[in-house]
Amino acid sequence: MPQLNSTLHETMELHELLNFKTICMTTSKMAQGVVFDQDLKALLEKDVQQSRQAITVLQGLVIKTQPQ
Amino acid sequence: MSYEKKPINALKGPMNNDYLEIQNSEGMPGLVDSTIALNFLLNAKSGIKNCATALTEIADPEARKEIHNMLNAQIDLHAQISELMMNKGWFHPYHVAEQFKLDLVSAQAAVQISNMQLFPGNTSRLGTFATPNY
Amino acid sequence: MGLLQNLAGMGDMTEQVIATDFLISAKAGVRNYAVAISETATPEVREVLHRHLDVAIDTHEKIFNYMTKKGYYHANNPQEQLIVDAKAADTVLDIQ
Amino acid sequence: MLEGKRISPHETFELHEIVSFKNICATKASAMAGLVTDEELSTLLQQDFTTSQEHIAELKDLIQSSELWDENQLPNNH
Repeated sequence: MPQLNSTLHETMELHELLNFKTICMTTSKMAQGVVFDQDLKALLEKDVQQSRQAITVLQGLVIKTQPQ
Repeated sequence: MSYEKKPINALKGPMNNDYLEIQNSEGMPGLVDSTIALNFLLNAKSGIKNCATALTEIADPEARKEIHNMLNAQIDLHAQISELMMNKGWFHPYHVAEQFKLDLVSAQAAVQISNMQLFPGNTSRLGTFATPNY
Repeated sequence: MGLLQNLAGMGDMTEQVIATDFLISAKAGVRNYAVAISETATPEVREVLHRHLDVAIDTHEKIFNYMTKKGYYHANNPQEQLIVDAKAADTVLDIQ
Repeated sequence: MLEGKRISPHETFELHEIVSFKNICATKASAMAGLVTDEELSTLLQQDFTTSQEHIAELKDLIQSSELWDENQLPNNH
Protein backbone atom coordinates (compact mmCIF):
# COMPACT_ATOMS: atom_id res chain seq x y z
CA MET A 1 0.00 0.00 0.00
CA PRO A 2 1.47 3.35 -0.99
CA GLN A 3 2.33 5.66 1.87
CA LEU A 4 -0.22 8.43 2.11
CA ASN A 5 1.56 11.72 2.38
CA SER A 6 1.14 14.01 5.32
CA THR A 7 -0.26 16.90 3.32
CA LEU A 8 -1.91 15.14 0.41
CA HIS A 9 -5.31 16.50 1.33
CA GLU A 10 -4.02 20.07 1.54
CA THR A 11 -2.20 19.82 -1.76
CA MET A 12 -5.37 18.58 -3.41
CA GLU A 13 -7.35 21.53 -2.05
CA LEU A 14 -4.68 23.94 -3.22
CA HIS A 15 -4.75 22.39 -6.69
CA GLU A 16 -8.51 22.88 -6.83
CA LEU A 17 -8.07 26.55 -5.98
CA LEU A 18 -5.22 26.93 -8.44
CA ASN A 19 -7.25 25.48 -11.30
CA PHE A 20 -10.21 27.68 -10.42
CA LYS A 21 -8.06 30.81 -10.28
CA THR A 22 -6.39 29.96 -13.58
CA ILE A 23 -9.72 29.63 -15.35
CA CYS A 24 -11.08 32.80 -13.72
CA MET A 25 -8.09 34.83 -14.77
CA THR A 26 -8.24 33.55 -18.34
CA THR A 27 -11.96 34.28 -18.55
CA SER A 28 -11.53 37.80 -17.18
CA LYS A 29 -8.64 38.47 -19.54
CA MET A 30 -10.60 37.32 -22.60
CA ALA A 31 -13.74 39.15 -21.53
CA GLN A 32 -11.84 42.44 -21.49
CA GLY A 33 -11.62 42.30 -25.27
CA VAL A 34 -15.40 41.95 -25.61
CA VAL A 35 -16.95 44.36 -23.11
CA PHE A 36 -18.08 47.87 -24.04
CA ASP A 37 -18.43 49.31 -20.55
CA GLN A 38 -15.15 50.74 -19.31
CA ASP A 39 -16.01 50.43 -15.60
CA LEU A 40 -16.61 46.74 -16.10
CA LYS A 41 -13.34 46.45 -18.04
CA ALA A 42 -11.46 48.11 -15.17
CA LEU A 43 -12.97 45.67 -12.69
CA LEU A 44 -12.06 42.73 -14.93
CA GLU A 45 -8.49 44.00 -15.10
CA LYS A 46 -8.44 44.28 -11.31
CA ASP A 47 -9.52 40.65 -11.12
CA VAL A 48 -6.76 39.65 -13.53
CA GLN A 49 -4.12 41.37 -11.41
CA GLN A 50 -5.56 39.94 -8.18
CA SER A 51 -5.79 36.46 -9.66
CA ARG A 52 -2.25 36.66 -11.00
CA GLN A 53 -0.97 37.37 -7.51
CA ALA A 54 -3.12 34.58 -6.10
CA ILE A 55 -1.81 32.14 -8.69
CA THR A 56 1.79 33.02 -7.83
CA VAL A 57 1.07 32.46 -4.12
CA LEU A 58 -0.76 29.19 -4.79
CA GLN A 59 2.05 27.92 -7.00
CA GLY A 60 4.45 28.49 -4.11
CA LEU A 61 2.15 26.73 -1.64
CA VAL A 62 1.55 23.78 -3.96
CA ILE A 63 5.30 23.27 -4.32
CA LYS A 64 5.78 23.67 -0.57
CA THR A 65 3.15 21.08 0.33
CA GLN A 66 3.94 18.77 -2.58
CA PRO A 67 3.85 15.06 -1.64
CA GLN A 68 7.43 13.85 -1.51
CA MET B 1 -24.28 56.37 -21.91
CA SER B 2 -27.93 55.63 -22.55
CA TYR B 3 -27.58 51.87 -22.91
CA GLU B 4 -26.67 51.60 -19.26
CA LYS B 5 -30.23 52.22 -18.13
CA LYS B 6 -32.06 49.62 -20.17
CA PRO B 7 -29.53 47.32 -21.67
CA ILE B 8 -31.63 44.36 -22.62
CA ASN B 9 -34.93 45.96 -23.54
CA ALA B 10 -33.46 46.71 -26.93
CA LEU B 11 -34.14 43.13 -27.91
CA LYS B 12 -37.61 43.86 -29.19
CA GLY B 13 -38.34 41.33 -31.85
CA PRO B 14 -36.81 38.03 -32.84
CA MET B 15 -33.10 38.47 -33.37
CA ASN B 16 -32.09 38.96 -36.95
CA ASN B 17 -29.30 36.78 -38.21
CA ASP B 18 -27.82 39.76 -39.99
CA TYR B 19 -26.25 40.96 -36.75
CA LEU B 20 -23.64 43.00 -38.55
CA GLU B 21 -26.39 45.30 -39.74
CA ILE B 22 -26.28 48.37 -37.49
CA GLN B 23 -29.97 48.45 -36.63
CA ASN B 24 -29.93 44.79 -35.62
CA SER B 25 -27.07 45.30 -33.23
CA GLU B 26 -29.03 47.84 -31.22
CA GLY B 27 -28.82 46.95 -27.55
CA MET B 28 -25.89 44.62 -28.16
CA PRO B 29 -23.41 46.44 -25.87
CA GLY B 30 -25.70 46.20 -22.86
CA LEU B 31 -26.50 42.59 -23.62
CA VAL B 32 -22.85 41.63 -23.97
CA ASP B 33 -21.75 43.57 -20.89
CA SER B 34 -24.52 42.32 -18.63
CA THR B 35 -23.84 38.73 -19.69
CA ILE B 36 -20.13 39.03 -19.03
CA ALA B 37 -20.78 40.82 -15.74
CA LEU B 38 -23.10 38.00 -14.67
CA ASN B 39 -20.44 35.44 -15.53
CA PHE B 40 -17.95 37.51 -13.57
CA LEU B 41 -20.30 37.67 -10.56
CA LEU B 42 -20.90 33.91 -10.62
CA ASN B 43 -17.13 33.37 -10.72
CA ALA B 44 -16.68 35.67 -7.74
CA LYS B 45 -19.39 33.79 -5.84
CA SER B 46 -17.72 30.46 -6.54
CA GLY B 47 -14.40 32.00 -5.54
CA ILE B 48 -15.72 32.92 -2.09
CA LYS B 49 -17.13 29.44 -1.54
CA ASN B 50 -13.99 27.72 -2.83
CA CYS B 51 -11.67 29.78 -0.61
CA ALA B 52 -13.83 29.17 2.47
CA THR B 53 -14.03 25.44 1.79
CA ALA B 54 -10.27 25.25 1.30
CA LEU B 55 -9.75 27.11 4.58
CA THR B 56 -11.69 24.43 6.47
CA GLU B 57 -9.45 21.72 5.01
CA ILE B 58 -6.01 23.27 5.32
CA ALA B 59 -3.87 23.24 8.45
CA ASP B 60 -0.63 24.81 7.25
CA PRO B 61 -0.47 28.27 8.91
CA GLU B 62 1.20 30.02 5.97
CA ALA B 63 -1.27 28.58 3.47
CA ARG B 64 -4.15 29.54 5.77
CA LYS B 65 -2.96 33.12 5.99
CA GLU B 66 -2.59 33.47 2.23
CA ILE B 67 -5.97 31.90 1.52
CA HIS B 68 -7.66 34.04 4.15
CA ASN B 69 -6.23 37.12 2.39
CA MET B 70 -7.49 35.71 -0.91
CA LEU B 71 -10.93 35.17 0.62
CA ASN B 72 -11.08 38.77 1.86
CA ALA B 73 -10.03 40.11 -1.55
CA GLN B 74 -12.62 37.88 -3.19
CA ILE B 75 -15.39 39.20 -0.93
CA ASP B 76 -14.40 42.79 -1.76
CA LEU B 77 -14.39 41.99 -5.47
CA HIS B 78 -17.81 40.38 -5.19
CA ALA B 79 -19.08 43.54 -3.48
CA GLN B 80 -17.71 45.72 -6.26
CA ILE B 81 -19.13 43.59 -9.06
CA SER B 82 -22.61 43.47 -7.52
CA GLU B 83 -22.51 47.21 -6.90
CA LEU B 84 -21.48 47.89 -10.50
CA MET B 85 -24.22 45.62 -11.80
CA MET B 86 -26.80 47.37 -9.63
CA ASN B 87 -25.63 50.80 -10.82
CA LYS B 88 -25.87 49.75 -14.46
CA GLY B 89 -29.29 48.21 -14.02
CA TRP B 90 -28.17 44.64 -14.71
CA PHE B 91 -28.97 43.34 -11.26
CA HIS B 92 -32.02 44.09 -9.10
CA PRO B 93 -31.72 42.25 -5.78
CA TYR B 94 -34.21 44.61 -4.12
CA HIS B 95 -36.73 44.27 -6.89
CA VAL B 96 -37.42 40.62 -7.47
CA ALA B 97 -40.06 41.10 -10.16
CA GLU B 98 -37.69 43.29 -12.17
CA GLN B 99 -34.89 40.74 -11.76
CA PHE B 100 -37.07 37.86 -12.95
CA LYS B 101 -38.14 39.85 -16.01
CA LEU B 102 -34.51 40.62 -16.82
CA ASP B 103 -33.46 36.99 -16.34
CA LEU B 104 -36.14 35.78 -18.75
CA VAL B 105 -35.15 38.32 -21.40
CA SER B 106 -31.47 37.35 -21.03
CA ALA B 107 -32.34 33.68 -21.29
CA GLN B 108 -34.38 34.35 -24.42
CA ALA B 109 -31.50 36.32 -25.93
CA ALA B 110 -29.10 33.49 -25.13
CA VAL B 111 -31.40 30.99 -26.84
CA GLN B 112 -31.53 33.23 -29.90
CA ILE B 113 -27.76 33.60 -29.93
CA SER B 114 -27.38 29.82 -29.73
CA ASN B 115 -29.17 29.58 -33.06
CA MET B 116 -26.96 32.11 -34.80
CA GLN B 117 -24.22 31.21 -37.21
CA LEU B 118 -21.49 33.26 -35.54
CA PHE B 119 -18.33 31.59 -36.74
CA PRO B 120 -17.07 30.13 -40.02
CA GLY B 121 -17.81 26.44 -40.48
CA ASN B 122 -14.17 25.42 -40.28
CA THR B 123 -12.33 27.02 -37.37
CA SER B 124 -9.11 25.07 -37.79
CA ARG B 125 -6.49 27.77 -38.11
CA LEU B 126 -3.59 25.45 -37.54
CA GLY B 127 -1.93 26.57 -40.75
CA THR B 128 -1.48 30.01 -39.25
CA PHE B 129 0.25 28.66 -36.14
CA ALA B 130 3.73 27.25 -35.81
CA THR B 131 2.51 23.74 -34.99
CA PRO B 132 3.77 21.57 -37.87
CA ASN B 133 3.49 18.33 -35.91
CA TYR B 134 0.04 18.90 -34.48
CA MET C 1 -32.12 6.03 25.16
CA GLY C 2 -31.78 9.76 24.97
CA LEU C 3 -28.93 11.67 23.42
CA LEU C 4 -27.23 12.45 26.71
CA GLN C 5 -27.49 8.86 27.93
CA ASN C 6 -25.93 7.69 24.69
CA LEU C 7 -23.12 10.16 25.13
CA ALA C 8 -22.61 9.21 28.77
CA GLY C 9 -22.52 5.54 27.83
CA MET C 10 -19.56 6.12 25.58
CA GLY C 11 -17.18 6.50 28.49
CA ASP C 12 -13.88 8.00 27.41
CA MET C 13 -15.23 8.52 23.90
CA THR C 14 -17.61 11.25 25.10
CA GLU C 15 -15.09 14.08 24.83
CA GLN C 16 -14.08 12.96 21.38
CA VAL C 17 -17.67 12.80 20.15
CA ILE C 18 -18.39 16.29 21.44
CA ALA C 19 -15.19 17.74 20.03
CA THR C 20 -15.79 16.11 16.64
CA ASP C 21 -19.33 17.44 16.57
CA PHE C 22 -17.97 20.89 17.40
CA LEU C 23 -15.39 20.64 14.61
CA ILE C 24 -17.98 19.57 12.04
CA SER C 25 -20.31 22.38 13.12
CA ALA C 26 -17.49 24.91 12.92
CA LYS C 27 -16.63 23.69 9.43
CA ALA C 28 -20.26 23.89 8.32
CA GLY C 29 -20.45 27.36 9.87
CA VAL C 30 -17.57 28.65 7.76
CA ARG C 31 -19.13 27.25 4.60
CA ASN C 32 -22.61 28.51 5.45
CA TYR C 33 -21.32 32.02 6.04
CA ALA C 34 -19.36 31.95 2.77
CA VAL C 35 -22.48 30.90 0.87
CA ALA C 36 -24.52 33.64 2.57
CA ILE C 37 -21.93 36.31 1.75
CA SER C 38 -21.91 35.26 -1.89
CA GLU C 39 -25.65 35.99 -2.02
CA THR C 40 -25.42 39.36 -0.30
CA ALA C 41 -26.10 42.71 -1.91
CA THR C 42 -26.47 45.05 1.08
CA PRO C 43 -23.15 46.44 2.37
CA GLU C 44 -24.30 46.39 6.02
CA VAL C 45 -25.25 42.72 5.78
CA ARG C 46 -21.96 41.92 4.07
CA GLU C 47 -20.03 43.69 6.83
CA VAL C 48 -21.77 41.72 9.60
CA LEU C 49 -21.45 38.37 7.81
CA HIS C 50 -17.79 39.01 6.94
CA ARG C 51 -17.02 39.74 10.60
CA HIS C 52 -18.85 36.59 11.68
CA LEU C 53 -17.04 34.57 9.02
CA ASP C 54 -13.67 35.66 10.39
CA VAL C 55 -14.74 34.56 13.88
CA ALA C 56 -16.01 31.25 12.48
CA ILE C 57 -12.68 30.62 10.73
CA ASP C 58 -10.90 31.42 13.98
CA THR C 59 -13.14 29.06 15.99
CA HIS C 60 -12.61 26.29 13.47
CA GLU C 61 -8.86 26.75 13.70
CA LYS C 62 -8.96 26.62 17.51
CA ILE C 63 -10.97 23.44 17.73
CA PHE C 64 -8.90 21.91 14.93
CA ASN C 65 -5.69 22.64 16.87
CA TYR C 66 -7.25 21.32 20.06
CA MET C 67 -8.22 18.03 18.42
CA THR C 68 -4.84 17.62 16.79
CA LYS C 69 -3.18 18.19 20.16
CA LYS C 70 -5.47 15.65 21.84
CA GLY C 71 -4.82 13.07 19.15
CA TYR C 72 -8.46 12.95 18.04
CA TYR C 73 -7.59 14.26 14.65
CA HIS C 74 -4.63 13.31 12.48
CA ALA C 75 -4.60 15.73 9.59
CA ASN C 76 -0.93 14.96 9.05
CA ASN C 77 -1.44 11.23 8.99
CA PRO C 78 -4.50 10.09 7.07
CA GLN C 79 -3.78 6.43 7.77
CA GLU C 80 -3.86 6.96 11.51
CA GLN C 81 -7.01 9.03 11.09
CA LEU C 82 -8.73 6.14 9.34
CA ILE C 83 -7.97 3.88 12.31
CA VAL C 84 -9.43 6.44 14.72
CA ASP C 85 -12.50 6.71 12.48
CA ALA C 86 -12.94 2.92 12.41
CA LYS C 87 -12.74 2.77 16.23
CA ALA C 88 -15.33 5.53 16.55
CA ALA C 89 -17.54 3.69 14.07
CA ASP C 90 -17.29 0.51 16.17
CA THR C 91 -18.38 2.44 19.25
CA VAL C 92 -21.42 3.78 17.41
CA LEU C 93 -22.30 0.34 16.04
CA ASP C 94 -22.25 -1.04 19.59
CA ILE C 95 -24.96 1.36 20.75
CA GLN C 96 -28.04 -0.66 21.61
CA MET D 1 -31.15 49.75 11.69
CA LEU D 2 -30.50 50.35 8.03
CA GLU D 3 -31.44 53.52 6.29
CA GLY D 4 -33.01 53.72 2.86
CA LYS D 5 -32.40 50.35 1.19
CA ARG D 6 -33.86 47.40 3.02
CA ILE D 7 -32.54 43.89 3.01
CA SER D 8 -33.52 41.94 -0.10
CA PRO D 9 -35.60 38.73 -0.03
CA HIS D 10 -32.73 36.49 -1.12
CA GLU D 11 -30.48 37.87 1.61
CA THR D 12 -33.26 37.34 4.11
CA PHE D 13 -33.49 33.63 3.27
CA GLU D 14 -29.74 33.28 3.69
CA LEU D 15 -29.93 35.07 7.03
CA HIS D 16 -32.72 32.73 8.06
CA GLU D 17 -30.53 29.70 7.26
CA ILE D 18 -27.63 31.13 9.21
CA VAL D 19 -29.73 32.00 12.25
CA SER D 20 -31.33 28.52 12.35
CA PHE D 21 -27.90 26.94 12.12
CA LYS D 22 -26.43 29.26 14.74
CA ASN D 23 -29.32 28.65 17.12
CA ILE D 24 -28.70 24.91 17.04
CA CYS D 25 -24.94 25.37 17.38
CA ALA D 26 -25.23 27.73 20.32
CA THR D 27 -27.75 25.52 22.12
CA LYS D 28 -25.54 22.50 21.58
CA ALA D 29 -22.39 24.32 22.68
CA SER D 30 -24.07 25.49 25.86
CA ALA D 31 -25.30 21.97 26.71
CA MET D 32 -22.00 20.32 25.83
CA ALA D 33 -19.90 22.83 27.78
CA GLY D 34 -21.47 21.48 30.96
CA LEU D 35 -21.05 17.87 29.90
CA VAL D 36 -17.35 17.73 29.08
CA THR D 37 -14.72 17.22 31.73
CA ASP D 38 -11.78 18.61 29.79
CA GLU D 39 -11.17 22.18 30.92
CA GLU D 40 -9.87 23.42 27.57
CA LEU D 41 -12.70 21.95 25.51
CA SER D 42 -15.23 23.36 27.97
CA THR D 43 -13.70 26.83 27.63
CA LEU D 44 -13.78 26.61 23.83
CA LEU D 45 -17.43 25.62 23.89
CA GLN D 46 -18.29 28.33 26.41
CA GLN D 47 -16.51 30.97 24.29
CA ASP D 48 -18.31 29.78 21.19
CA PHE D 49 -21.62 30.00 23.01
CA THR D 50 -20.96 33.59 24.11
CA THR D 51 -19.89 34.87 20.68
CA SER D 52 -22.70 32.90 19.04
CA GLN D 53 -25.22 34.70 21.23
CA GLU D 54 -23.82 38.08 20.17
CA HIS D 55 -23.87 37.00 16.52
CA ILE D 56 -27.43 35.71 16.74
CA ALA D 57 -28.55 39.05 18.19
CA GLU D 58 -26.92 40.88 15.26
CA LEU D 59 -28.45 38.54 12.70
CA LYS D 60 -31.85 38.96 14.32
CA ASP D 61 -31.52 42.75 13.96
CA LEU D 62 -30.71 42.31 10.27
CA ILE D 63 -33.69 40.02 9.72
CA GLN D 64 -35.96 42.55 11.41
CA SER D 65 -34.86 45.21 8.93
CA SER D 66 -35.70 42.99 5.96
CA GLU D 67 -38.49 44.01 3.64
CA LEU D 68 -40.14 40.67 4.37
CA TRP D 69 -40.35 41.43 8.07
CA ASP D 70 -43.91 42.14 9.10
CA GLU D 71 -44.77 42.80 12.75
CA ASN D 72 -48.40 41.92 12.06
CA GLN D 73 -47.47 38.38 11.12
CA LEU D 74 -46.17 37.62 14.59
CA PRO D 75 -48.18 34.74 16.12
CA ASN D 76 -48.99 36.61 19.34
CA ASN D 77 -50.66 39.41 17.37
CA HIS D 78 -53.38 37.08 16.16
